[in-house]
Amino acid sequence: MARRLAVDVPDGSYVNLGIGMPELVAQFLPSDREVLYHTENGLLGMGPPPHPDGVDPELINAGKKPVTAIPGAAYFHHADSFTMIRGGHIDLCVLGAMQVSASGDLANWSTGAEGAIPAVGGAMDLVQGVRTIYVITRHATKRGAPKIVSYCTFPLTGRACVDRIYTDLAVMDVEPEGLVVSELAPGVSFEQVREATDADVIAGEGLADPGTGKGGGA
Amino acid sequence: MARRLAVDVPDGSYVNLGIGMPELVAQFLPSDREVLYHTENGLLGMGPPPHPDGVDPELINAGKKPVTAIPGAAYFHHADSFTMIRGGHIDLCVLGAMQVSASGDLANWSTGAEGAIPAVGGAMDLVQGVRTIYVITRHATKRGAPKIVSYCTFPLTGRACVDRIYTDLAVMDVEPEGLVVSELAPGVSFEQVREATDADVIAGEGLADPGTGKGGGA
Amino acid sequence: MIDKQVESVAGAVDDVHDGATVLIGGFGAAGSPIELIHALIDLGVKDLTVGSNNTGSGQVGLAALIRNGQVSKMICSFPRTANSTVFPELYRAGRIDLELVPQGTLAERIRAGGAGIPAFYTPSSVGTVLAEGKETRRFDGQDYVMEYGLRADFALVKAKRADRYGNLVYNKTARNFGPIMCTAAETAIVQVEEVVPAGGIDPECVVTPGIFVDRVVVVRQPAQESVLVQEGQVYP
Amino acid sequence: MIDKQVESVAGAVDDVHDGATVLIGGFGAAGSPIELIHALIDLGVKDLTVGSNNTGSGQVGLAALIRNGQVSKMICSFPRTANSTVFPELYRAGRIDLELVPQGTLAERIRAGGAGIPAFYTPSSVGTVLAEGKETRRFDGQDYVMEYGLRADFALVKAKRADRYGNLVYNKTARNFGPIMCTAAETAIVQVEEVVPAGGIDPECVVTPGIFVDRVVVVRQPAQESVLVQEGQVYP
Repeated sequence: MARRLAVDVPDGSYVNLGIGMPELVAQFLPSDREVLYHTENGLLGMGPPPHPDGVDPELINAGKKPVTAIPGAAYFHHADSFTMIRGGHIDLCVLGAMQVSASGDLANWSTGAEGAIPAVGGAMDLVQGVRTIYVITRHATKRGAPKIVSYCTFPLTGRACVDRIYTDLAVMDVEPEGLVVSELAPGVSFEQVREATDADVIAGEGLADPGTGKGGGA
Repeated sequence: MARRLAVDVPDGSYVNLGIGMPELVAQFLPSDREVLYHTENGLLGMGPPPHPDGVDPELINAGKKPVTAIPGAAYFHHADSFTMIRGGHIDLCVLGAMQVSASGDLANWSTGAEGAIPAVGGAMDLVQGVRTIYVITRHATKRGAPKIVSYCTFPLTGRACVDRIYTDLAVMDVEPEGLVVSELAPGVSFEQVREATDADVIAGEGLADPGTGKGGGA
Repeated sequence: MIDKQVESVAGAVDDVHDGATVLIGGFGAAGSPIELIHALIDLGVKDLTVGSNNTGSGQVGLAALIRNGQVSKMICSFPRTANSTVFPELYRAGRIDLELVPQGTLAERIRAGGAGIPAFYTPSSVGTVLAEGKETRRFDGQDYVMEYGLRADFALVKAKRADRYGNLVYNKTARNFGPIMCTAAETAIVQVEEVVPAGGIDPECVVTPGIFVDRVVVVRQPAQESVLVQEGQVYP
Repeated sequence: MIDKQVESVAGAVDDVHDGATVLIGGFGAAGSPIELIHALIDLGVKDLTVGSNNTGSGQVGLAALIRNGQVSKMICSFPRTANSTVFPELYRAGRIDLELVPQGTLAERIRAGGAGIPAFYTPSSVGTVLAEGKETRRFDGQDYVMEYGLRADFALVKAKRADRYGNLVYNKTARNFGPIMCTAAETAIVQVEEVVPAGGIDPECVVTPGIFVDRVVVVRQPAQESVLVQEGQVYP
């Protein structure tokens, strides 16, 4: 999934990768592209993880993991960092999801369960401020419950904020007419996606034509 | 006036001096005090004017005149500079006046006359944000009109913002009960101040007793 | 490879269009991007709304742009300075509009515009004519005026040094409005004295991170407005 | 002579009082002012309202302050992290309050508090449970939530270097909330690794101008929270 998504990261863009699976995208970026990574704790120009000998506990990413800074990086405080986010300066944000709805609502911060410790971090700022939001998630939970749904039942992170969803089964665009499946994973049929999704899905134009290199069914 | 006011600038304070007569205060600061001067165009730790050979047109004060920066100075942008002002971080601001009222209203930016070019600069931010506002002004205009008045007729810079007024005749505190004359200029009587002021004035406690070194009449 | 440097000042501003809103850096003569403004004069675009602290002085830079009839409205805090005659004449003649804003409110509006804040409350101007017609509101017993974030199509800014990512440092009090104006414009255009390799600016000392900058053009020895005015220069 | 340096961490915090609101810098373990927090534990003040992005980890620093029962309310964006068990336990037991705020809103509220802005509008959290009970308003067809500026009695911040005026520079991503928290506190208390003579910090590179700082205390080799937690340290 991360590999597939990485292909769609535009050259020269400013990108924020959420904690967890989204972080994997960086390692799959095609080598002919230059992308600047923003981490909301205060660094633009984040590089790969450091060699174990070179860890600085004061150089970390939003997931609190040690990182590096590329030549040409900049450090800044939190108000400036969220000026970048809220002000629409970041081109692309990749986030994980607990649920995504057909209209692009995202739930990724809380199950709303009794006794859970709610923790939101920067997710609500990112979904409102960043121009393009990609979600990367398995199509279903470990227990088999659909994560792509008609309506989110978990507390929302933001309404109508997701532009595209990358799962282990398909790539789907959130369009005014609904969820459009633009691409299927190798060996996956549109029917499988339809069954695994708790919302109506629409077959995208490219799907019927394996010759485009974008489609291809079972 | 500037010399008299300089005595009242607290040691260790952060001070913003308005354009014109207020700027003169710096040269009279008692030599045993250290004060940090803020200029709203983006410098804290402003020093005296430069030697003519050392003028940098990009190092100026709010009056657009060349200045210097002391060791330990800091440059910053306008939003940060007005964070200092609006956020209440500056201890003292000294401003000129066209009119000051008995309740501490200040008019110092526009006559409101037809055809005049209104220009306010940072005055409205300073009077609202700085903790203590001293006004330094002649007691009357060149034409003899009182500048200390019951009500300002010129457009206001701010309401009830002035704490103390230093004129060529007296020092006056703006108190809840009215304008209290706390000090007279050498050779000036309380009666003279009363006549030159277009508002009720109250004799301060120290005035009657020349022995305090603060009073002294004609 | 990301490289925001463009070849010429003319090329840097060539998509500024009639009717555009343009933020122009500088406080008095310090930080005024003279060469970029002169490129706007050469371009001849009209009906501009310009946000800048002052209105220029003499017959160069912003004052020349105004005199040339290219500006229909100024948003500023102090539209007169020594040697500033161009704006007052046009204003009295009713040929240019003025939105007068307290300096700190102007700065905060620009900062808010860049930060995605549509509106905020400030104590500045409460009880004055500049608050007339504006919404006021009381918090904790004190009155505040609501002001709107300010965004623009373009910003013209002068900095000292850049790298190819557009990271910027400034010179002394020429910094003034530059950093916030870069954040509030769809397209931020910056003239610098030099471009250094990536890593040539200490990441701890970057004042404007490159994400806020779209184009960088080198003007190795920029004119100082104050010097041009002293010399009596006229542009074009 | 202005000199903001104080002798000891104990002396730096000795006027923090029961019921005080305290902003504490740091994001995760980076920038957490461990020694100042431990001085608060030694001081034993109670009923604190603490604003900080997280709730600490392990049994040191902020987590230890909470475990010690000194904090009655947390204002934060992410009250759980790896190795964070103290806050969740007290929260589930109903022994500590939580005001959960999106991270960018927390930053902007602190920045507004320091800048004399009582309230502002933000798109963050619109349409979510975190906007419930909050005033919303539409600008240009989009909904926004009104949020209030946040001020505190004290800020505890970790920086790298100071001068006697309190000018500060930070280390990498340990900068995070420090600069804005210094602006929003009545008394900003900062621990640094060293104090250099006035002029020892380039005025172009000052991150926090000294006007926002009240006290500076030297902790030459500050503990790193992440290291203490790895080692299983417990305070006191």
